[in-house]
Amino acid sequence: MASTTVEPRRPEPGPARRRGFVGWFDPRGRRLGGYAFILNRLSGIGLVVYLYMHLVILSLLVQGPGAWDAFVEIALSPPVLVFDVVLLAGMLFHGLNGIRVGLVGMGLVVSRQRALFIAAFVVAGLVTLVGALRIFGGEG
Amino acid sequence: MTETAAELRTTRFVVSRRKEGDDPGELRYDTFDVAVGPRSTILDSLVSIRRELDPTLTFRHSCFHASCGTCGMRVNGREGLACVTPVPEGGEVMVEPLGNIPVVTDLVVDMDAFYDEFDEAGRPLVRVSEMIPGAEMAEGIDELERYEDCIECGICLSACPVAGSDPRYVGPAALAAAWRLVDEPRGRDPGPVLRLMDDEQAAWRCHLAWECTEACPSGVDPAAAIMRLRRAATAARARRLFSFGGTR
Amino acid sequence: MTITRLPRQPYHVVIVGGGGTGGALAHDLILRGFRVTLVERGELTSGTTGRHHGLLHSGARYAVKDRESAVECIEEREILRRVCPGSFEENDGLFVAITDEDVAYEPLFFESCLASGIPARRVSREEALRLEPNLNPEVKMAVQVPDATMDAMRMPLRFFASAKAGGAVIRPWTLVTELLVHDRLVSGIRVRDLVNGVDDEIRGDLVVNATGPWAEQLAVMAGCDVPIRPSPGVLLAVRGRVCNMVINRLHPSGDGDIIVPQRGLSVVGTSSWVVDDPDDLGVPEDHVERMYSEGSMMVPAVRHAERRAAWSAARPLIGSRDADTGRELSRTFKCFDHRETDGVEGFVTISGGKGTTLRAMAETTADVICRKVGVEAACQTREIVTLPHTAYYAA
Amino acid sequence: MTTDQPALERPAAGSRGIPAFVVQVVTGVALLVLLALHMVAQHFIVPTGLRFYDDVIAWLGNPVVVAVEVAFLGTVTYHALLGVRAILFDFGFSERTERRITNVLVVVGIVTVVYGVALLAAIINAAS
Repeated sequence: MASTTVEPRRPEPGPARRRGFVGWFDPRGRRLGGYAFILNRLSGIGLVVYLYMHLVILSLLVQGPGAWDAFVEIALSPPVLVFDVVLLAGMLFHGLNGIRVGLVGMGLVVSRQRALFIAAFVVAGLVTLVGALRIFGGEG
Repeated sequence: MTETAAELRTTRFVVSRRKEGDDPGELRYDTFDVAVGPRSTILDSLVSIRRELDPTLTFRHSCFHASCGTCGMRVNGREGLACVTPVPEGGEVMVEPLGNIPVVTDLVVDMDAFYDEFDEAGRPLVRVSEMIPGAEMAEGIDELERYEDCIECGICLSACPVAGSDPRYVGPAALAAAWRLVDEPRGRDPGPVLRLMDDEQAAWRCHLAWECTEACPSGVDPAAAIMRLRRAATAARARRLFSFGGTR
Repeated sequence: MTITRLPRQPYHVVIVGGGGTGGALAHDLILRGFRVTLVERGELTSGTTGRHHGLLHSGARYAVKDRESAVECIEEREILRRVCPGSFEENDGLFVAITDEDVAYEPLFFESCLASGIPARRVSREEALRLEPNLNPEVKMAVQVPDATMDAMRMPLRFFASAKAGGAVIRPWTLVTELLVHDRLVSGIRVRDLVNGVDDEIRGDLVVNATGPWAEQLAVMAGCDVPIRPSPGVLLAVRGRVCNMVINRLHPSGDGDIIVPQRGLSVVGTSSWVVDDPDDLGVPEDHVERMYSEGSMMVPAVRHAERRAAWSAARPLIGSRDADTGRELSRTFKCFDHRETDGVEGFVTISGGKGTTLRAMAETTADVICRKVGVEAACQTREIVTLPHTAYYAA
Repeated sequence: MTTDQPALERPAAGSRGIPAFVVQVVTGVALLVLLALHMVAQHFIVPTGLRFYDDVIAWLGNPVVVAVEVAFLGTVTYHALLGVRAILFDFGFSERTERRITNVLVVVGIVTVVYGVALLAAIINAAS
């Protein structure tokens, strides 16, 4: 009894559902580690931008006292001070979370990763608060 | 679910569909209204959709109790095993296939590539079972055994933001399997696997989002495994560096 | 033992049903030189096979009342350990006597085990509590038997992996809509491919009905009848590994008399009732409550353990129509050649049996098929080591 | 950038260079020290916190400070661009694209440091 040959057929799978880089920053459904990742990446990008802003501003020094002191005048205005606070927060978090990522990322204190993130977040927050008070409240 | 009629509530399910030949660019969803009981799981609802509303709805399942790993999917954007994920209260329920894994049909994903990476680790299926406090071993038993926690469901790969943007990344499951082999070789040589995973596309790609560990339904903690794998890899490099001749 | 492949035989066997039996049969037939196509409407092992509590049966539970099943189990257990190495937790099992009736039942149980070739060892109360500290302190004594734990999906998948590597065509997501029957000869199946929605026919020299509790639904399509009663049982998985050995209650089989450890879970089973449609099982809460109460008789920690899942699985039991609770039906398996039972050629049904006897069921069926088509081919699945389950996914 | 070899195609036994992450940790640790020096020194040692041009110039007169600033610039640039590279490498580009990214970032890094040092020198000279 001859029978039709059945060629082995594998269904052609469709593409994977990938969120792409947008998924890095999507806070929905994130848990602690996920927030750490988002904040670390955002603050990192922010600090790179600041690095070059900082270099550009420092270039004013070459043009002598006039340009620099004029800039400092602007730098003390409230909007720029707000920027400073944000910058402080970003730097503190990135640095402290960096310690977590550095340690845990090399396989040390791995079981403490949650606590380290919380500590980084809290300390960064507090110090930023203190910084903000000093920047806005007390002497310059 | 045998529930009295009073306890049933109608819930709207929005289920992702895909058949061979569909336009990959355009996602397709079907809506189903399903009677849901207090103890209904997503899998129960999908089974009743297939039985009563649409027999062509395809989804993977086998054990019904989070032990086989076939029914991983995204429910309202969050990874989980359908068999132990209760139907969320209130509002629509969006059911989609796992992310970062090719979709074959509807909620079924193609696990071949996942297993290619997984097999590189060659992790044994059975491990030493941690003793129940005070327990002794029965006569004739020289080692208490139990299955590895990882049920190969792919949920960690779906939850990983790095895998979400880069298909080359080996993924948390394979790395956790490699760590298990390094941690408990059971007669196999972990050296080659450690070198294999000591790579920019493997152990060193992780950015510690820890989403894989949070999503894992089986308590494997792949993120911690990746970190310990890195430490082992670094130690192995150091040994190779400082050993005589250095090329051992 | 190398595979001795016979010269390619022209016969093409179409297997309906992707459970353990279907997989083992595909593996056996490929080794005997047949061409095999297996179709499954869902994922492999998504029927009864996957919902199994995972006991690799020593047969002890059936030693007293179903000697045939008991002997089958202990033989198969040894073969499976050889052909599926590394797939089992081999921690043995304990039949624990809690009440005086249990103790009274023990001598008959112990003798029946030995008579069935099942190695059994009496264990004192003190030793039982040293082996499994979570046991009910009221335990009077226990009997150690070679029960083991298997993974209900991965172990059968090894057979699929080997069959596929041997050239079998495995087609999940393929629904059988009709059997091709022409004047009492079954020549193939009509299917709908759920991946592309295409209907097509798969012709074969012989169609095997390996659909477990759905056997009757398929047999009807060929005008045949099989006395298969779907007998569901409720199973409860709780969080926490309360024991390492399989814990059974030392009494005539009843409800909630087994606790099987699985990874970080403990599975308590089972109950039994009879239904007509294996797709409409339901999970009666009173049965779940019985799992908690009976389970905690053996291990009190079960009482307050967190419920991970409760589900039901339909056992395909062979027997007469009027069995109401399904327990007294025989647990062995049967292979029906429908030429003899219904005068329909080219159609064979294999059903009944248990998770542990998938290989033996396949061997019996393959023998029937060889006789039907006049092929001389010995079974090799007692020796050939199967591929790891992950090989099934190898591209 | 230390791992100048392209990410070796797996399964070649691992890339042989020091993993970029380890370099990031090393530079990160160095930054913690240098950043502290950079910040604390300026804002706490100098009473008015480098508000005025003359303070800045006086401050840069001290060779130790200049050395620290240059070291800081080099380290922070390295760390920053290695971070950018890690982010870009998460896009799953082809190996060829990634090699190009690495080369571009190396150039950007060098230009940044050179510009910084030149700027520093120019400021000091302009003031003297």
